[in-house]
Amino acid sequence: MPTSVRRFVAGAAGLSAVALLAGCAKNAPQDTWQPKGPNAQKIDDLQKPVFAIAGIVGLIVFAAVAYAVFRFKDRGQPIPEQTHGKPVLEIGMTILPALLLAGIGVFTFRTIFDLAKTDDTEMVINVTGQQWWWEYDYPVQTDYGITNPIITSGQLVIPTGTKVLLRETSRDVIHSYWIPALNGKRDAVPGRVHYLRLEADKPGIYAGQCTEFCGLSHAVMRMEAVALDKADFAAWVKGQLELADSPAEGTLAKEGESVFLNQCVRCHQVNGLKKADGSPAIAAPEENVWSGAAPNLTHLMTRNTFAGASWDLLTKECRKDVWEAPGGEFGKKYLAGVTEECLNQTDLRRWLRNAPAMKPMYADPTKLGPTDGKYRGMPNLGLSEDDIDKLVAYLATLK
Amino acid sequence: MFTNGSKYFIGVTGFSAVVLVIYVVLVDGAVGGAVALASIMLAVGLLAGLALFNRDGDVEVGDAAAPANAVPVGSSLWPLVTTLGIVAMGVGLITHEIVFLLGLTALVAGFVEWVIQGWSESASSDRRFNNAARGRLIHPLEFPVIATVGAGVIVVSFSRIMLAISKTTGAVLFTIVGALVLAGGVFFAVRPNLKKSVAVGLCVIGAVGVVAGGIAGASVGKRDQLVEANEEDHFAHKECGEEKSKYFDFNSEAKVSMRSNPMATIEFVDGKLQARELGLKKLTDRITVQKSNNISVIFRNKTEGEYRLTLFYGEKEVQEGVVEELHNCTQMIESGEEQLLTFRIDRPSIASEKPYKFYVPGVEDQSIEVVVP
Amino acid sequence: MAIIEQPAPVGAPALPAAPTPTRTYGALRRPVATTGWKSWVFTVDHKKLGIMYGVVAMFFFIVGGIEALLIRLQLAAPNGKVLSADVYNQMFTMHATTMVFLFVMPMAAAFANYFIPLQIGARDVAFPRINAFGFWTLVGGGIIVNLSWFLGGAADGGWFMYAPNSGPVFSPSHGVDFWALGLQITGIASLTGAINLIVTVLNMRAPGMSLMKMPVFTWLQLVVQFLLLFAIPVITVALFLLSFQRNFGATFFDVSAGADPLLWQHLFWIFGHPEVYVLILPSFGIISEVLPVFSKKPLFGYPFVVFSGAAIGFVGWGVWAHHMFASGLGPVSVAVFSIATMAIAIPTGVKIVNWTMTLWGGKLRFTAAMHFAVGLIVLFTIGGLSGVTHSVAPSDTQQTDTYYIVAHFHYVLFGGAIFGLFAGFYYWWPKMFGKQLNERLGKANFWFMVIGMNLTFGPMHMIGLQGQPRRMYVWTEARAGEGFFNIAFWNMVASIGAFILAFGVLLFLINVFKTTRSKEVAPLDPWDARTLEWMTTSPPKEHNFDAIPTVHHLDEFFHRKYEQDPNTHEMKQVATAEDILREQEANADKHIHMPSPSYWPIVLAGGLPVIALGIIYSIPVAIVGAAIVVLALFGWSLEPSTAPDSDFDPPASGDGTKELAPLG
Amino acid sequence: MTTFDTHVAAPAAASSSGAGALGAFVVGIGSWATTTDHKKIGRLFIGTALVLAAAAAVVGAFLGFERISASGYSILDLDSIEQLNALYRVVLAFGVALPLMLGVAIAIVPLQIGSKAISFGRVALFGFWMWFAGLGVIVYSIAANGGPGGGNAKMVDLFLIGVVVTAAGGLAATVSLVTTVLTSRAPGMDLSRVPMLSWASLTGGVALLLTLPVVIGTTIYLYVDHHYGRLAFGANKGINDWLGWSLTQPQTYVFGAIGVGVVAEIATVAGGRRHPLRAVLLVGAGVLTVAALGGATQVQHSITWTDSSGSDKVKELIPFLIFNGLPLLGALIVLAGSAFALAQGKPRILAPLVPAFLGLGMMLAGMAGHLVGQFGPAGLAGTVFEEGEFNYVVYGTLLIGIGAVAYWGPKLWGRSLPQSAVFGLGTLGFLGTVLASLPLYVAGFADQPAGVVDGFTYGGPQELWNALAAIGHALIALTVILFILTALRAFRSGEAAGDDPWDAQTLEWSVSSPAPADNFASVPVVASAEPLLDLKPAGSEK
Repeated sequence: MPTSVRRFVAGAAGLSAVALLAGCAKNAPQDTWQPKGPNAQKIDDLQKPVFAIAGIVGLIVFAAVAYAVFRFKDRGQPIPEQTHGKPVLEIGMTILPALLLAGIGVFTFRTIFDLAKTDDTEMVINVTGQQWWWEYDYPVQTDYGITNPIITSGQLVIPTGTKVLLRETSRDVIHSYWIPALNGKRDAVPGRVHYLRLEADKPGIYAGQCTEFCGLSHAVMRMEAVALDKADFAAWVKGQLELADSPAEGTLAKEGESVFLNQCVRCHQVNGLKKADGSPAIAAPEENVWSGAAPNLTHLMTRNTFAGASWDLLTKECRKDVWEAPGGEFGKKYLAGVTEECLNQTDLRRWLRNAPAMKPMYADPTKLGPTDGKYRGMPNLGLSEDDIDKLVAYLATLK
Repeated sequence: MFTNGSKYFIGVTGFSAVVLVIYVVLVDGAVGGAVALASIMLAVGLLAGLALFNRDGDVEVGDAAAPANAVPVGSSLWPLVTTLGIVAMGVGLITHEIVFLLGLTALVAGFVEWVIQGWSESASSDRRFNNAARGRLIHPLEFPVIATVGAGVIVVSFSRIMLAISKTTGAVLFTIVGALVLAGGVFFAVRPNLKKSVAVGLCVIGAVGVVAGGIAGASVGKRDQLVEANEEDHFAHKECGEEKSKYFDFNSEAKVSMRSNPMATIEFVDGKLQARELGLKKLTDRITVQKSNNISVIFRNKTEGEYRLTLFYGEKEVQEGVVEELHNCTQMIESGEEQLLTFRIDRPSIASEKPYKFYVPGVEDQSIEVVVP
Repeated sequence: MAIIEQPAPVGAPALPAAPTPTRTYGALRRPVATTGWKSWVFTVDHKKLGIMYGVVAMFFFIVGGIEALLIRLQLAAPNGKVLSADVYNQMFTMHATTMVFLFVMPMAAAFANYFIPLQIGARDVAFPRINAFGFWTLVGGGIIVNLSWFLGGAADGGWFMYAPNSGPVFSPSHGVDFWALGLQITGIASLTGAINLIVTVLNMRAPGMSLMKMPVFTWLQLVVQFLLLFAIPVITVALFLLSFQRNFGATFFDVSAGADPLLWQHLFWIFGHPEVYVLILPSFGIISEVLPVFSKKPLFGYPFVVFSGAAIGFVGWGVWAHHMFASGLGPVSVAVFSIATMAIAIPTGVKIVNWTMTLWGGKLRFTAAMHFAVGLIVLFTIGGLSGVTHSVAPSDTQQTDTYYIVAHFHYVLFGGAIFGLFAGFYYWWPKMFGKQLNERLGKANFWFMVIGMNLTFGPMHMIGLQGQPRRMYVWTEARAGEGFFNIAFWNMVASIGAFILAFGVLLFLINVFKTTRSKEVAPLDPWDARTLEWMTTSPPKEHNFDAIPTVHHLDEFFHRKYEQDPNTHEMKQVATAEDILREQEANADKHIHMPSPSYWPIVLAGGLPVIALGIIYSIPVAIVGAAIVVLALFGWSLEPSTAPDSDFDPPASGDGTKELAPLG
Repeated sequence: MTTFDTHVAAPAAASSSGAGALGAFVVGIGSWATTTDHKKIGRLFIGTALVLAAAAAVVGAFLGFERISASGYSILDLDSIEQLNALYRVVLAFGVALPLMLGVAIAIVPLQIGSKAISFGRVALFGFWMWFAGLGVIVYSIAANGGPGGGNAKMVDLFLIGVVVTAAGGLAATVSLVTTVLTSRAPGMDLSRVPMLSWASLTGGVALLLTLPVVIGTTIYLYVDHHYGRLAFGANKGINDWLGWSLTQPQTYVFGAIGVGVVAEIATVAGGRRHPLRAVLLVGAGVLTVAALGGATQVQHSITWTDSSGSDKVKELIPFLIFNGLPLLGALIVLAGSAFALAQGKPRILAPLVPAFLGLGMMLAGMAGHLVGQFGPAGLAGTVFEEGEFNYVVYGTLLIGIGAVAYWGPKLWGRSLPQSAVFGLGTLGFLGTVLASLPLYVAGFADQPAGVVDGFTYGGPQELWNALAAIGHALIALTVILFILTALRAFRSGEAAGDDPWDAQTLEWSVSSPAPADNFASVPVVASAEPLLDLKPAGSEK
């Protein structure tokens, strides 16, 4: 009967489609079925059989329904006997799935505890969520050459083959840190420290996205985990520990520095930046931003993204070049940072012109009653095009 | 035509009139007495008129509606409550306003209840209906009020008891009272047909016990610990140096956040301060924490004696030219105890000349540096 | 010897007989209208209330559906511009809130209200006035929740409203206030309704109807009411804390004051998970009625269905934390809740087996209602199995908060709950309105809905597994992946599917419209049904049954119509529905008492939204609202549950007799 | 609906558990505390008044003892004596005379006039509680250095509040009582047919109705003045000046007025016949109360006659006679009428008649003394003579009350008091009264000042007079205590009384003993002033 066939097709569509078509979409950056690290692999090893079992069970049910629908359609047969059930069958049908689930349960149990282990940690990184970007700081770990804390944002950089433990917390609302290729997600809850294991097999950039609804710009709160092989990582650490140099006198960048000192340093720290009187310029975001911090820009141009990993600092071609670089070359390309010609000037300028227009934020000064006048996000600074030119020139020097 | 009663009152009226005249004529300057006599005359005259008007209240033989035939009114609590209200008001006039107000409340409540009871009983001759009518009118007011008052009495009494006795005794008492309540409940449950008098008796014992305990507790006053803590403003202050307070929060480790993965554990072992960061096995003397974020660490004292962990985290200009050091600390804890310290540092390490650090007051050379990037 | 003895000697003048009191002490006369809008607004008739529940729920279904369509429009293509981030956040928050609290729950309540008394052979619910109060409270709550659209923006924290994002700093508009207070008000409706229906089911069944002869729909609704009874207080507490935090400066979820934001999540999901069963079990009940009728067979394994329903209700309390596998509970909690969650699949599976086995060997008639019922089995199975996949906690950490979850619960709630409700519409429409919905349109309705639904939510599995999180007002091409079947493609499919689905719903509305206009009267027993509600006229008289039937069997009505031939063991029809109805009318109960309508439920319910508005804007207004409430409480309690001129004849007098419940 | 169900069966057998006994006790207390049964309310009044009488007499004895040696204090100090003096007078007037009479009347009158219940039963109950609470406040305040002459201003305030509450209680109970007599009589019982007690309750009640508001008003004035500045009434010392009238004659006659009816009633029954001159008795009681009512003029209508002319003397004489003589006349009429009743028939000596009759005699002695005391040339003003008058009247009232309890007790409790005991106690009380009062009369002539216990000397055996008075008080205390004990025993386990032990004439004896809660199943119809005699089979009249 065409009816029943169609019903079968429609009914089975869901799960079979899942099974068949999940693989059709290649290289979705956040694909949950393409693990790139041992932790994600563990999950994958567990979930694929579960999906398979679920699919099979589903097909059996659909087949049974379809058969019943086809076979027992009213064709004038007498009224069936008024039976009230077959306890044996029903008890059997209770025990069978119970056994099946018990089997799944055992493996689940093991995986849960495997993924919660912390005693094999080789490196820790503090991850702090804030509306709507991530801050990473690397506690002093001399084994990796981290003699002073490193602070960065947007892109988490880790050495390959190293068991990294993220210590997550949040400064405002609950966020969730998720790099699907490396592990499942874990919420960053204010007042608590949650940990998440992360380990990448190969160098590369792994995309992620905040997955706990965190307010207005939740949709654009993204993050990337960058895996570098150990040597490259050491180089990266070395670079990060350096202080920013002041641009040469007379350059556009130098003028940009003073714009930065006038405007940006209220919130954004650049390590090594000095005020006109020679004293260090220290940002005070806690006085201007409700959540208390703003991204540290000392090495902005070593990151490929800005504004909470929402936009690329690289032009499309350059980005593609880095992202799709083969494992061996990736480290070098990444460490090159954002060069003059690769800088995505369009988005950066748009951002400097009016940040809240690009990324919705609570930055309207007239509506900041509940936060005592503090912003949540970056306000529109009302910079002139001249100032923007200067600033871009300055920012380009922050490598 | 004149009934006997009216004759009596008319006579008294007349007598009063005569006396009034005599009095005014004969007694010098007796205005008060004259007024009194005139008042009596008027009042009795009025009564005379009334007696005359209703024929002395005599009723015809066979008048079933005669007042003499009226069914006695049911018993009532409200006269007593009203009285208590009036007396409390009177006492309140010379003691506390609150007593007066309570009295006024009781008076109003008693009066309202009385009036409604009276009204409802004459609503019809059907007692069940009358009861229902009264219930509908007054229960929506009565039940919440009684429940509130009852709960209030129990709460206040119990709180007075608990404030008066020591913490340990309090726990024991709670256990005992809980057990008794449970036992009572079981008793009632097992014997649902319990005699009313037994049930009332048990309830009375309980109520009297609680209230008497409450009164006793209130008269004893709060336990020393609370009084002292209050005097020392113990709940607000934190003495980051030597402990001056006798009482402090012994149970601080029971805080919720204690269970939510603190950033580090700092132990004071045999005179040495050492830190272990979350997720790392190695001991360290330097921990890195996020700026502008609530950070929690656990402090464990594993050295004989009472110690506290103190955090120095910079300086703050409290007024023009006056700079104050910022400190945060745990309570003094004994050896073997642990406590949580939650802090937030708003300025990065580079903003401070002296490094941020944890230390134990009174112990030199031992500190854990706190780095804020 | 006393000269005048007690008691009065014989012959003493007797007191005149007690005059019968005729006054009532309410401030208002009771409403008397039997036609026109007043007969609806002041009614306490469970059937009228049921229909009004249905109408209100349907209205909110359309509202929620429009919200859903706007969401799908925004997400059809990358960087959608239909809605701003702010409005989008409000949209998905309100879509969920509306669908859960203002459509599925009230619609289930509509069926419960209408059919529980009919199915158990009662004349009304236990507390008719409370029933009316519950309905008007729901209306008030629904209005408050949605009023925020016009007063500065709706709630924008997601229906789960996680703290601290729902706090005054992070959600500065009044939307969350309206949301929290509105839901507290609808919570009152659910709670009173639950108590009412529990008492009704436990106390007012027809003679002979033991619990195990009760129709499955009533059974599962009973389980639902118990779930509500225990779950609503939890969410009420949570909402109360939230309201206090927002309106009165409390710090229940404020980290800097030492609080733990996870408290909210626990409270919310302790309510939220049983809530899922609150949404789905009524539909299970409906198709457990529909499938046997159109299979001409009793429900396979009735006791198993009943007990698995109760088991779901019970175990449902122990699994809330599976919504929080990524919250950082610690491995032990996660493991325990993971296993518990798997366990709940077992009773659910039992139901699917039983439904399938009910079909097996039957004499299946594919009416529209049957279509929806079979559709439910299939679609819910998909939802259930995808549920099993994320009961596996590690797997869930990849899937949670992605579109995979959206797909999962829409298969459960749309494919399950809503398909069940539609089965109910088609099955019971003749009973409720005396007219039959058009079957051809009904089947078209089904096919559009089933295709639309699979097109909308099927691809979401894909989108989710490819890593698109939920609650994103835009998605970006950059992360959509490559190839044709990438996230972009599936998003477009889902959006198109949503409109097909909407068209399916539209067909239903057209069907309703057509049927209402039609003059064709439905037969008395159009489906050859099995339960008591079909033993009376369509629509039922106000008092439901002329004579309360005595019950001897499960599926009493069927057994009155059919008997087994002792020789051939074949079922033979021995009576028609008309015969049975005629017999009942001939033996009508002499005395039928019905509750009297009342003004007070709507007045009392009307005070609550005023309080809510007052809390948000100005405390004096709240005091006015409270005054209305107090006034109404007084009016209510002054009013006897029976009007004096009603035909209520108190049972044989004596001190033991009780008056009707005064609250009712 | 009531909070406590009064129809709870009395705790029959001793309950097995302590809680049960306690519960029964509480329920019992509750039923008494909320009762509107006039018999119970009356009993509450009577019982409390008797206990207070014993206490007050003990205090009187102490004060008398202090007087024996007129120098210094032996047991008490000055302050205590001031307080006790006030306490003794207030309690005897407001705590004994007033409630005892009110209690008897409330308990009996509705029965007598054939009513099922007292009018405004809850008001009567309210009256009792107000009186009780007010008296408690008074006693407490005086004990805490308040009252007239007290040193603690707050307690003086409290004393005044207590007086207001007490008087208001008396007033409420009186309203209830008077209304009953006026409106709730059985059909056929017109006012000329009401029994003597009821009549006295009506007249005495009206007098109370008219005077107690004056007490209340005055006290409120005093309170306001005392509390806010003490400008008008002379602080706490003013209390005696402004409120003292309510503790002295003729206001005390008003308190005792009902007792006159008691005597007349018992005497008639003792006479065994219908009283031929009932109207005279009625008039006598009326005259007494009406004249006493005149006391509300608050002026001591004494005769000074020092240097006045003849016409001036007449001017003084007439008010003197009206206010001081007329009550005596009324009492004399009742006494004579009662004696006449006894003389008429075949008199039986009913034991209750003894205290009642002697009590009336004592009242008369007090009244007569008052007449003398107000006679200025006798020079008795401000002497203990006035205390003697007070003692006569109040103790006389107390004796009448004892007689009343002995007479109506069987109806209220169902059991009889032993006649001999009543007889003996009556005599003892009489002796006590005479001793407590008469020596003070004598001492008064010797100018012993009132209200003080030392610093006086006069010729004559002053120790003797004072010692005798102290003994008198002690005897009264003993009488009351013995009476209470006897009554307790008799009413608990004494001889069952029967419905009509005295072969009486009024309706209360027509119902069973103890009287049922609602008195009469059907209200009897009355055709004469002695309805019970009408009901009894002809010829049974002895």
